[in-house]
Amino acid sequence: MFFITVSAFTMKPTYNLDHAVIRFAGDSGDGIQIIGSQFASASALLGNDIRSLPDFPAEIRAPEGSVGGVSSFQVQFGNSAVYTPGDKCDALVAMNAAALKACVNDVAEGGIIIANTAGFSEKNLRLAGYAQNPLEDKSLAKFNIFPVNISQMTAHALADHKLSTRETERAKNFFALGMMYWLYNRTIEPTAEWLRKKFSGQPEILNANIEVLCSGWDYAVNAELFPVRYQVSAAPLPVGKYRSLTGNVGIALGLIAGSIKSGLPLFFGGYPITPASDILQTLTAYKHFGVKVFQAEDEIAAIASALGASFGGNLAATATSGPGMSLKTEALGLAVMAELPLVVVNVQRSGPSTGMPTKTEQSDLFQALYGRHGEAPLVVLAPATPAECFAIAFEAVRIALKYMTPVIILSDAYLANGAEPWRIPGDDELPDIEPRLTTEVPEGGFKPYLRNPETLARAWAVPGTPSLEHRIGGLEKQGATGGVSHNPEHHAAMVKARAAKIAGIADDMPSAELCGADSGEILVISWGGTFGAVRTAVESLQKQGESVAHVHLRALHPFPRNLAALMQGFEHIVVAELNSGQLVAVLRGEFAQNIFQYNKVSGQPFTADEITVFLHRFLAQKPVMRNAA
Amino acid sequence: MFFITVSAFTMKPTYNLDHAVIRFAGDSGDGIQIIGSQFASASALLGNDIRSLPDFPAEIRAPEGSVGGVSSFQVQFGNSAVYTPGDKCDALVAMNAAALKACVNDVAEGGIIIANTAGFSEKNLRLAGYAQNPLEDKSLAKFNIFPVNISQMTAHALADHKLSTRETERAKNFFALGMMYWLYNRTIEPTAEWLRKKFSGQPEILNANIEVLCSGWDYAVNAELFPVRYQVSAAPLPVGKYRSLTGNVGIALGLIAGSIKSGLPLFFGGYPITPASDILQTLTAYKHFGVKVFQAEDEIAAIASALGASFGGNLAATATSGPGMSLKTEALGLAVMAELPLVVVNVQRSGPSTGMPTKTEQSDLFQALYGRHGEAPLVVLAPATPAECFAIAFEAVRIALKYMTPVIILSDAYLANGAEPWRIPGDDELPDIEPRLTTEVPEGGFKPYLRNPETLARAWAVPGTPSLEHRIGGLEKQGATGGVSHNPEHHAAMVKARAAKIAGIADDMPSAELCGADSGEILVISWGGTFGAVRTAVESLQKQGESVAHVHLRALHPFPRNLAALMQGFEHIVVAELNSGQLVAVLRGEFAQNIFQYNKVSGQPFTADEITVFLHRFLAQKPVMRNAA
Amino acid sequence: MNNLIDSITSNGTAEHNFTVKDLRPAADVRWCAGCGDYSVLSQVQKLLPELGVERENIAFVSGIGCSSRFPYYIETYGFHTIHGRAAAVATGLKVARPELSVWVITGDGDALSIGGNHTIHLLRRNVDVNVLLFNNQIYGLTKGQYSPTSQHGQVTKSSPTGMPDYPFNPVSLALGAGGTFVARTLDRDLKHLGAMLRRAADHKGTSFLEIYQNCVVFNDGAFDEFTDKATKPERVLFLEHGQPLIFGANKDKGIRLDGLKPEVVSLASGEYSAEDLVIYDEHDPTLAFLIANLTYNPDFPRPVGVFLNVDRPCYEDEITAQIDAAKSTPKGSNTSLQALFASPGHEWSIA
Amino acid sequence: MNNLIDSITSNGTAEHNFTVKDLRPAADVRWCAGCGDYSVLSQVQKLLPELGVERENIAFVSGIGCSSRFPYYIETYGFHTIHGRAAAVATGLKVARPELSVWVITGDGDALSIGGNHTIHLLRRNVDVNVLLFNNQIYGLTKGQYSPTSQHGQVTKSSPTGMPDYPFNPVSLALGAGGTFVARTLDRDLKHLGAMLRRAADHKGTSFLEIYQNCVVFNDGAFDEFTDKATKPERVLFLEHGQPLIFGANKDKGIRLDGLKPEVVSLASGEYSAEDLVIYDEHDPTLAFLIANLTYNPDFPRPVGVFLNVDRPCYEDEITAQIDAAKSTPKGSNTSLQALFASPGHEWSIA
Ligand SMILES: Cc1ncc(C[n+]2csc(CCOP(=O)(O)OP(=O)(O)O)c2C)c(N)n1
Ligand SMILES: Cc1ncc(C[n+]2csc(CCOP(=O)(O)OP(=O)(O)O)c2C)c(N)n1
Ligand code: SF4
Ligand code: SF4
Ligand SMILES: [Mg+2]
Ligand SMILES: [Mg+2]
Repeated sequence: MFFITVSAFTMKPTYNLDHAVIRFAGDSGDGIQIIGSQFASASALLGNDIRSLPDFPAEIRAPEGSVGGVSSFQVQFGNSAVYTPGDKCDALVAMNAAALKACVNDVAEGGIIIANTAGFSEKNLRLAGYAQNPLEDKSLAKFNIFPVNISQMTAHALADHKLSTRETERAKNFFALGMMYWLYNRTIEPTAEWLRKKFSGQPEILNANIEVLCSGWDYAVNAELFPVRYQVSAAPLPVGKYRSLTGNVGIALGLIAGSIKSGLPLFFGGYPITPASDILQTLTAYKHFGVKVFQAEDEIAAIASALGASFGGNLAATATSGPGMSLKTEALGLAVMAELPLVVVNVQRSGPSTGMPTKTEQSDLFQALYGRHGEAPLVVLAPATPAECFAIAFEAVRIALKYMTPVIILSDAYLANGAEPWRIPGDDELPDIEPRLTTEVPEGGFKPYLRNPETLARAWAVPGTPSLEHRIGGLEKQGATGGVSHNPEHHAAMVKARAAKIAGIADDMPSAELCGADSGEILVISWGGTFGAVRTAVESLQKQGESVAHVHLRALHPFPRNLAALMQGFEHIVVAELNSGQLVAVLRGEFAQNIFQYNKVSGQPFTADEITVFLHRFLAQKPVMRNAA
Repeated sequence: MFFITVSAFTMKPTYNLDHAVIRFAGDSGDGIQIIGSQFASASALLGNDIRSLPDFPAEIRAPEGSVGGVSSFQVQFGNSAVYTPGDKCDALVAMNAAALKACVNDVAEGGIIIANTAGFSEKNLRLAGYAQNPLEDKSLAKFNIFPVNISQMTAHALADHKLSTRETERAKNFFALGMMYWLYNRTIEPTAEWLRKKFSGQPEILNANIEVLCSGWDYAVNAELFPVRYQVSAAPLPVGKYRSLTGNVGIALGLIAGSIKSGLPLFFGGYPITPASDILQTLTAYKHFGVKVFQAEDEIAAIASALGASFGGNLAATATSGPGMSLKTEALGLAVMAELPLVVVNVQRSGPSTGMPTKTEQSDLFQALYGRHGEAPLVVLAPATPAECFAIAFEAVRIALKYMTPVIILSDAYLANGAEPWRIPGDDELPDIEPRLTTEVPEGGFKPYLRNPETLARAWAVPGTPSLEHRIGGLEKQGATGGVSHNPEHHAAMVKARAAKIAGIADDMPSAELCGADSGEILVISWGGTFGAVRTAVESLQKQGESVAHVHLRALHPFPRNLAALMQGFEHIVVAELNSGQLVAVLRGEFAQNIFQYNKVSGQPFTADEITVFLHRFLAQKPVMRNAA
Repeated sequence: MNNLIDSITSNGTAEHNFTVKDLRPAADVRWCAGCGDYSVLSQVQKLLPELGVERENIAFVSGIGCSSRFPYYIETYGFHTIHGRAAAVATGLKVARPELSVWVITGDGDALSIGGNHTIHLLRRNVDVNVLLFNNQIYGLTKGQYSPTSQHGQVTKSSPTGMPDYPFNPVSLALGAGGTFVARTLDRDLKHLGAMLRRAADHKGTSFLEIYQNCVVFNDGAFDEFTDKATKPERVLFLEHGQPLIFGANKDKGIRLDGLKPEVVSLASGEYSAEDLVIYDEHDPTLAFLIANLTYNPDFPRPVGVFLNVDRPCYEDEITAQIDAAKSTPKGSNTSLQALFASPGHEWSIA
Repeated sequence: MNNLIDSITSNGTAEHNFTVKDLRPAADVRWCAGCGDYSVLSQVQKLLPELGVERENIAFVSGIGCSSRFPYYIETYGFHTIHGRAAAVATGLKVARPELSVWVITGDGDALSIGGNHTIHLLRRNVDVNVLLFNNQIYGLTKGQYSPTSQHGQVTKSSPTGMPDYPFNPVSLALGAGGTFVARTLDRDLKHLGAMLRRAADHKGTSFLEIYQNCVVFNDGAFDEFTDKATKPERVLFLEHGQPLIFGANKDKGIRLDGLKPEVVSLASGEYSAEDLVIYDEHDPTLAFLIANLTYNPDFPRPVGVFLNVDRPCYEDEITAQIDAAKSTPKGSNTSLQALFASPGHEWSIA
């Protein structure tokens, strides 16, 4: 093991910042995601609160150097709570002209742009659609431009290494990372350590990458590139062990934790679809936890197999996105009717139909609540942040097993790919889960639909249990016996029982929490992955003394018991969501006609800024704003 | 041809009735549907307004003589408008004990029960679950019981005919019909004529049936069975040619009429499912109209093939029920995205899941409105009566072709199988339909998503049209060109455009019509197949001087433009529907929180009576009634 | 990770012996009198106690259709699912619980129309379940529309002028999909039916058994030719492994191959003897496909019996093996929550 | 009933000649550089002008996948539908408009995983469309999970410890489903690819053409064995109707049948000559199945070419014929609205 030496001596003034937002951008092949997540890890290790967001090109590979092929990674880090990856970047690294083109509108005025001049060849400019070189005309006047021939500097640094041109070229991302580490006062060591592990068998590559990383740092020092240096100190985060977690991995881990805590093997039936495939793929890496992953022929088979596994007494789950969710509609109805536990994850993307597979949206709420034929109530939950995907998945398992019901989790593309630090919970921070498994042979025979008087859940007798043989299915039932019946009273009673069971779960779920005073001018209600943007906006308004509060819903059906009461304290209620107004329609129907709405349906997440602006405007001219979005 | 002679001489007094409700009931093999529809036809021919309702056993054949195997046919006929097959029967013919058991609760107090004593053997009683013979104990005291050994009388009548015992036994339904014809003063001739046609090649069966029919009549006269005789005179119906129409046949004819009026061949992709199969089956009989029926491998292929045909410029349609509708979810989203004309019929049955396939319900409204992932608006219509299925299907074709949109028709099991007289429209009573087909090659090339500024419909260029080659699909689009785009603004604009197109169709649909004064205490709102029961109840309350009005919605999305205004006139609004409160939830969200609801989810249609009772109670104690059902 | 399921279910203890009587449930059997489904039910009921499997370890999974009501009529575990999905549900059940004896009950519409994809994927994966396909060449439950095994030109409720398409041959389809056990039998030949059920139960892997089943109401007599005493001997070819393909009331006819072309020859004339005939080999997919293709050929008797019987690893065993392998790695020794949450090299602490 | 469609569309007038250039659309082709999809696109573009069909009478229908973007890249009518449903959409289109030349573009996931059922039903019905199945043995668009044609044990994003199930052989599946034209070709053998496309286009009925297609990103080199100059002659068996099954760089090997068992024999030693080999007969389903089953057998070269080519009536023709027959009955002479509404014997008038 050797030591890292970098130029430590620097005369530059260091400014302290509360938060900073940086972004790396380049071609799909430029290793952007790697350096982005390294920067995020390094910041987390320094104790910052962080939120990051990778952005991949749409699903078909665009030609190298084109705007469609740009890959980027943005991270916000701060000395206090950070809720989003940030609206505007304070610093952007653009590895080529296309990356600049794709990201320049997201850079804050006066922000830093480090541009790899080697990526601004005539061909690059043409592919990016630039008539002239933006680094040379005046078009970027409002930014701080730092042109650096990163490719060439990398080649210089590796002159003594025996690497191919291609290998050399591929190392340039670490040069950029080194510069940024200096600029934001991060430490290099964790990344070096990571490289050592990753390339333990390839010492040449390892040495080269470390060399380049250090060269980037040195270059920043020696070339006196930047007039200042920034420092973001540690945030007062809860004590504990942390790791970074994306929404998709969070869901996978939450399901496995549910399996451990319930003692039931996890069965996952899935079919690949963007942006949910990662859940399936992550789970395949946990076979040693007994996780059974079945890659089915389609989404119908995925959920059907999960229902079979659930009938067999496994903890069963499936995950998909919009088009796949639509295909699962019929089988979800069977899950409701059979009253089998099942967790169904919908990682929402832009719809309708194939829509925009890599873009985020919240437009499947209606479907989750109302998509099935017949009266088919079930539980709908939504995580607020990437890391919360873990907790929501675990909660979904708990509810599914306790109440013998399917539970839909509405995640989204933004949560799925976004990462944030997650404090690893201790073993006893997670409750035990007791499934409704029964082995007792009651007098008069087993009645599969006899309900627990408190939870209204039926008992779960699984094949293999002696003397509890019985049949279940999708036909209407007589009541406790589960015998097929077309009797009008039986049907009416069962429809009510199924609805009452789900409605009652509200008593077993946390109350909605208010951020802000419990009365005032505006209550903003949001759900799902928009939490960060809305919370940031509301807190900033609160700091400005505005009478604004925020409730973020994790339970969409049933609603938290205290929601109606919370709403009563406010003059105006505004529901902000990434659709044309779905939650707002439900709330209007359930609680009060007079609720305002703020919507965006563009495939992009909210920025905190646009919500702040909207609320400012709203406060200024409250009336006639309905359907303003 | 021979003449019919029946005993014409009768001394019995004849009472004039405004309306009467009768029902035939017997085993599945007893030919009940045949005599039921004969009675209905005979009544229609006498100028009565009629509504009838067949009721079949659930889908698996129950053992002969069991309650589960009972088949029945009810008809109401009147001298003024009749809206339903009637709540309680004035007369019931029960061919066996099971039929009595199944129907006795539906007989009005003091009503007539004609019981075929041969169907009350010990075995029959046991199968029906009677401990003792109800004809012999006092249990039927509140009815007028007429025990007749119909089987034996039939055998007597046919003593001279050379028929097998089985053939003889099978003729007994006509004996019952003959009795009822006498009792209600119907003419025998139309049925005789029908028999002549049906058995033209089997003179023995023909003669036997006519003999038995006449014997039933004669028996009623000669045995002086009934103390009185009833007469229901003709209703003042609009002048014209009439036929009887069930909902399913109505839909089939409406689609074909749409094909004729638009000049586009009809393509129907279907997959059998109760209670929608009849639509597919009916259409196969109209091949000479160029109707192409494709029995697909499943409901997904059914709708997908229809989309293919629509892309090819045919008038495309598909029909199914709940479980099949759930399967069509994903492809419906494609129809919205591709903006192709398509008529999708959902003949609702009791859900969720397989539910009760032969029973009616209105619980798929939410799904029709909200079932798809993403923002996927489309048009939802619902016929009010069996005959109106024709008009709604035709209207659906008109809208689909004019606006390039899928249209969902929500029929139900009650409408599908129910029949009513339908005044056959003249050729010019139906408007011409002009599809959006284009052949013009515009300058700058064809733009498939360029919208007509008035309707917002895109143009329809079908394969085979020179120089208009283009591609469509489920990915988001740039706007007019239809080029694939992931640009946030394009998506936002297209989501709005699709919604605006559908919302605008309200201007092209009839206003909601009010039955009653335009202000008052209660406005009852209903939709779909409950029309008859609600209208009957409201009119009866109006006659009693109550301040009740009725609006029946045929358009569920978009709502009629004048709906909000209509609602404003009333103190209270009550929505009555056969689900747990779906339309009411939508209306609350859209118009006013404070709307009451009356629901039933038992697989049975509303009776006029229960609605009347509810409204009476509501008028008596208006407050605290919310969610009363 | 302890597995709750293992702790509560039985583990092959001999105590749970049962008889046909134990299989009769409370619910009335509701098929039409004379329906072919009855004889399958009774043969299955007869077979189960002989399998050496506890009653509680048997599960029937069905789709929707007349035949799919089957689970209600047998006192084991049962799941009456949705139309066409039984194979997928059964796959999940078997992967979740490999120790169970899982049976799929399905119809020609259920398995081959709406459920065709799950059926072929089940066969491809070779999940160890037994598929009983009740082929009545009609949609029974929905009252008489044609199915993908109805015959070209057949008049049904949905084909008043004749079924326009050509039927699947379920055996050929199963062979093409990679089925490892593919057989056909007749509802009215109880002995053969019983024997085929037994063979299906004994096969490790997906057993695909097509059962010609008479629907007395909507397609009565569809198989009379193959079940009527008078015609059966001439019209049915029973396949038996290692035996020559002989048929006829007097066992005087046989199937011979001319290259790859099968032909019917008479053994009566003396020109051919049993040695000239095809000796059936149930391990040969080519022969299975060749014979299966005689199915709708009126010049040949209808082949019935085990067409193919070969071995291939079962899907659920592969899954189990991969899990066992993962468990036996060093990583596999720690399956605590903390091990689950660990992200070596990506963790940090805040103190 | 007049048919608006007939009046506005072209009817095979020779005016509408077109060239490859006319087929190039405005949209950029967006497959990865080196993707096998490009060569199929260019061969199809080359073929279409030669078919004698007007450009406006050609329609491409696809599902979802990399390959399914194809319609965007060719200036004809096109419909990029949803995952797995292209076959069903194309069936509707062809039944609605039998005069069109309809092409289905699909992938191994699209056609055989989610779309398996529509694929086999299309084949059964023999709808006259041409199916081009781009088999790259991977899910390309979703970035590298295994598909039903991935190889047992293959490591992919969703099978880090090896694909647990066994693949379909698409050719065998198509044969089992009753396909009338079943063929296989290679993206990198342009001449063969072009010839097979032509054969597919010429066949009346469903043409099923499996194309081995290299995915440079997620499954690079999957077919190198069959496309690399060095190995191709030894590893590929080209099927040609009426020709003996010979392969090898020196054309010194052949396939011979021992009964029904195929074996590779050397022609070099003199023990066997071409006469001893199988003479390929593309009209024989048994032979097709036998040869198809060599597909994953490492001891045999990979068969490529037309496996089967037989005639059976097309579904859309049956539908059209039934309609024409109905139109020529007395009833068919009156298709007015009033004739539609009539219900003879069940009508009455109120005056
Ligand atoms: C999704 C869905 N589509 C259609 C139906 C209606 N349906 C029920 S059973 C059946 C077909 C039955 O035929 P088969 O599978 O051959 O079984 P059989 O009744 O003949 O035993 C159909 C179409 C349904 N229940 N669900
Ligand atoms: C209903 C649905 N499920 C899943 C997907 C995601 N998806 C898109 S393409 C694809 C598979 C692509 O593989 P293949 O058909 O082999 O095409 P290729 O990309 O390899 O050409 C999947 C799973 C989807 N779009 N829709
Ligand atoms: S309809 Fe046919 S298949 Fe169904 S129960 Fe009756 S006889 Fe059997
Ligand atoms: S991912 Fe593979 S199949 Fe898709 S375009 Fe790239 S090389 Fe072709
Ligand atoms: Mg059947
Ligand atoms: Mg592929």
